[in-house]
Formats: sequence, structure tokens, C-alpha cells
Amino acid sequence: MAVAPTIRVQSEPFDTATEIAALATGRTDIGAVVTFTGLCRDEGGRLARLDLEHYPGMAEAEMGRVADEALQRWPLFGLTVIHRYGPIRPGEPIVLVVTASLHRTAAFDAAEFLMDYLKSAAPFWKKEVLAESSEAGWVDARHEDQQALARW
Amino acid sequence: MAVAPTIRVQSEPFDTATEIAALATGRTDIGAVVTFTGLCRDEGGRLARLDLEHYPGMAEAEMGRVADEALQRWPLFGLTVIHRYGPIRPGEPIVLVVTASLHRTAAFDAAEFLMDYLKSAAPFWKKEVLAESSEAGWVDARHEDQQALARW
Amino acid sequence: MKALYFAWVRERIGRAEEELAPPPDVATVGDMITWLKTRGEEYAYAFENGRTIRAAIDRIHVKHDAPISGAREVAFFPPMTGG
Amino acid sequence: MKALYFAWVRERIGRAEEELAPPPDVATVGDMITWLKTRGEEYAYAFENGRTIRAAIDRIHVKHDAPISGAREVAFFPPMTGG
Repeated sequence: MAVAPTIRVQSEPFDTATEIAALATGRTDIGAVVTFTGLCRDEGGRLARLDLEHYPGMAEAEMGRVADEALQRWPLFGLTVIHRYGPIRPGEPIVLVVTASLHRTAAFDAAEFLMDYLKSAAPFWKKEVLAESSEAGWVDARHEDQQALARW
Repeated sequence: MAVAPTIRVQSEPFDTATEIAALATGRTDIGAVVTFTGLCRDEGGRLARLDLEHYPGMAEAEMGRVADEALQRWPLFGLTVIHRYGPIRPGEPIVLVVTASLHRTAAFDAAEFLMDYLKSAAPFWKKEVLAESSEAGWVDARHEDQQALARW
Repeated sequence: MKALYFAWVRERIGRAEEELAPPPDVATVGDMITWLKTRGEEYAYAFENGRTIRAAIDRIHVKHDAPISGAREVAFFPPMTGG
Repeated sequence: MKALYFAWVRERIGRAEEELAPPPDVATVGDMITWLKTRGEEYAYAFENGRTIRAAIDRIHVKHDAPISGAREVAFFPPMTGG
């Protein structure tokens, strides 16, 4: 089964429903679809927006490598990974992972694996722009995100 | 944080995008949304459809109990569980779980927990109607679905 | 009390529900399955592997040792296959 | 070779990329960080905690002991915070 993952790095928002449909519409072999959407939070009103910097070229390449690894580990019928860059306002989506498989376990595990690796290996950096002062600061990497890799 | 889960048992199809929007639109505190959609497969063309029988009243009650348990275990901002009954054709959705939380781990874990419990505790029964002969047979419970409960 | 049957339990018995008045020595769900099996071939067939049958009292899952006294609605069904 | 800088490494150095020709004794990514720190205050500031800086050679993650010979593009950046 040669599945070509859909990998996109883009500044414009994406639509989760469109991406699910692209993966599953017209198919009758898929039993389970899992989606993960990561959204920009305002941290209790503190944030005006996030500015996401990325490494063009390497971002797509790294997302593709992680997707290929997921396809090798789990029997997936389809796989979509989309990551945005540029200014992102609270409530807007930042990242989307969609996985489709026969049974639920593969779809769940692959989606979690993809998110764990994207968090720590995809070359994106978040800068918080504050609501009050317009000051900005780079987000620190979360220790939990490093630890999450250990389970795979 | 008193979150009221959305629980629905219905014969008509549902739309995943509408349900995500109902949970997340206009909010700026949600960082992660996970959806699980279970779909009717045709098993390589063998199946014409599934007929899903359910126990009206208990189905909603049991889904509500599992949802309340999830809300106690994980810090969720929102939770939707929809299960269909009646005739369902290959490619159509059967079940939907949507979870929303601050970070991804709670949303993933709660969605997996909900699916594991729905599979084994929600009073629904699948009957396969074959494409060739129009014969029908009840689906056997999967041993894996019983085992999946052990991890929670 | 009302008895409800689902999926192949319902099909084998040939009805979805009925009003029943079990004798006083039928104390538990397990007793009720044993008693139901005496009510005819269709019941004997439905409950031939009685231990695999799941039950609910008033819409809550129970084990076979659960007492049925006070139950308004007792349901019998195969292991569930939703989701 | 081309050097690329991202996030606060880029901000501290004050540029996103530049062409560099490290001397021959600069063999690894770690050597390159040590050498870059000698190129001015802004580099010393960017790499003050050199071990926390991540690197990629030709768009593939590498450790600090990776050789840079043959590299067309070497990138330096903080731990990633996407997703």
C-alpha cells in the first residue's frame, strides 16, 4: 500500500472539514479518521497574536520525513499534515494532522506520534505578541514535549 | 469548570465540521481539538450496509456516563459524542467524538478513552447486510475492544 | 417488570419486550436467565450460552449476581458492538 | 557555505543568512559555533549557551559533532516550538 501523505506549509488558514473530505470522501475502506487541530490561545487575554517563523524547505522536508515514518509504523490509508506560519490570531488554527486507517488504534497512535514529533522536530518557532504592550517574546520549548518523544 | 457534554443518538448523518465549530468557534482558550470519526466500511465490497440497533434511553444515558467520567479525568473545555443508529451505508459516519482542551495530551487521551468505552459499554449492536445475498449477520464483539479497557 | 431484548437475543425470542412477573425465588439477573430458559424453546435458544449475555437494570449495566427486586426494566443483550 | 539563523538566534545576530568560509580547522557544527562566537558581540550573544542551539545541515537535523565538510547550507536555531 503506497500512500502519499499530504504535506503543506502555508500562511493562510485551513479548513479541517475540507481536509477530512479530501482524505475520506468516496472511500469505503476507511474505518477510522482522527484529526488533531492545534489552535492559537489568547492565554487569558494576554496574547494579541502569535508570529510563527519557519525554515522554508526544511519545514516541508521534516514534516515529510515524520509522515513517512508514521506510514511505515502504522497501516494508514491516508495522512495529512498542515502547518501554518506568519501571524496567527487567537482562535485560529496553527496545525492540523489527519490520519485514516482500518481500526481506531492506528489512527490515534499515528496522530499522536506525528504531533509529538512535529512539536520537537519541525522547524517552527512561536513568538508571542502581547495584547497590552505590543511587546513580543519567543516561546520556550516545553519540557513535556521533549519527554513525549520517549514513548515512541 | 462545569462543562456540559453534547450527547446525541440519531439516525441521520452528522457533519464533523459543524460539531467542531459548535465546540470551538468564538473561543480563544482552546489549544487542542481532537476528533474521532468511525465510518462504515464495505469490507472489500462484501457489505451492502450496517443496520445498527440500539437501546433507546440507555444509549444516551451510558454515553452521558462515559462523558462525565472523561470530564472528571481530564481538564476538557468541551466534549461531543454522537452515535447513529439504523441503516448506515459504506463510507457514512457511525460515531463521532470531539474533545477540546488546553494541551494535546488531554484531548487525545479523553478521545481514546471515550471510544474504548463506547465500543464496549454503549448499547449498540451492528448487523452486517451482505451485498451479494442480502443475508445478514450480527457482528461479534472484538476481543481487542475488551482488552483496550484495561489500560484506563 | 418489563423485560427488553436486543439484537440476536431479540431475534431468537421473537419479541423486543414483554411484561413479566418472575416467581419470588428468582432473585438475581442470573436466576432470571435460568427461569427464562424454561419458558420455551425460543428462550432456551436465546440464552443457550447464558453467561455471555449482558444485562441492564433500569438502563444501567449490571452483572448476573445483581438483584432484580424493585427493577422496572430488565434488558438482555449480546456483548455490544457499537462505536 | 550558506549560514542561516532563525528565531532569537537570527534576532541576536541581526541577520537571517550570510555566506561564510570557515577556516579549515573548523570541522564540526560545534567547532563552527565556537568560531562564530569570535566574530563579534552579536554572535557571542546569540551563541552564549551554545549547547542549547540546534543545527541542521542541508535541511536535516544534526548534532554538534556532525562534520560540516561538503555542507551547502548550515542552519542554527533555538529548540523548536511549532505544532
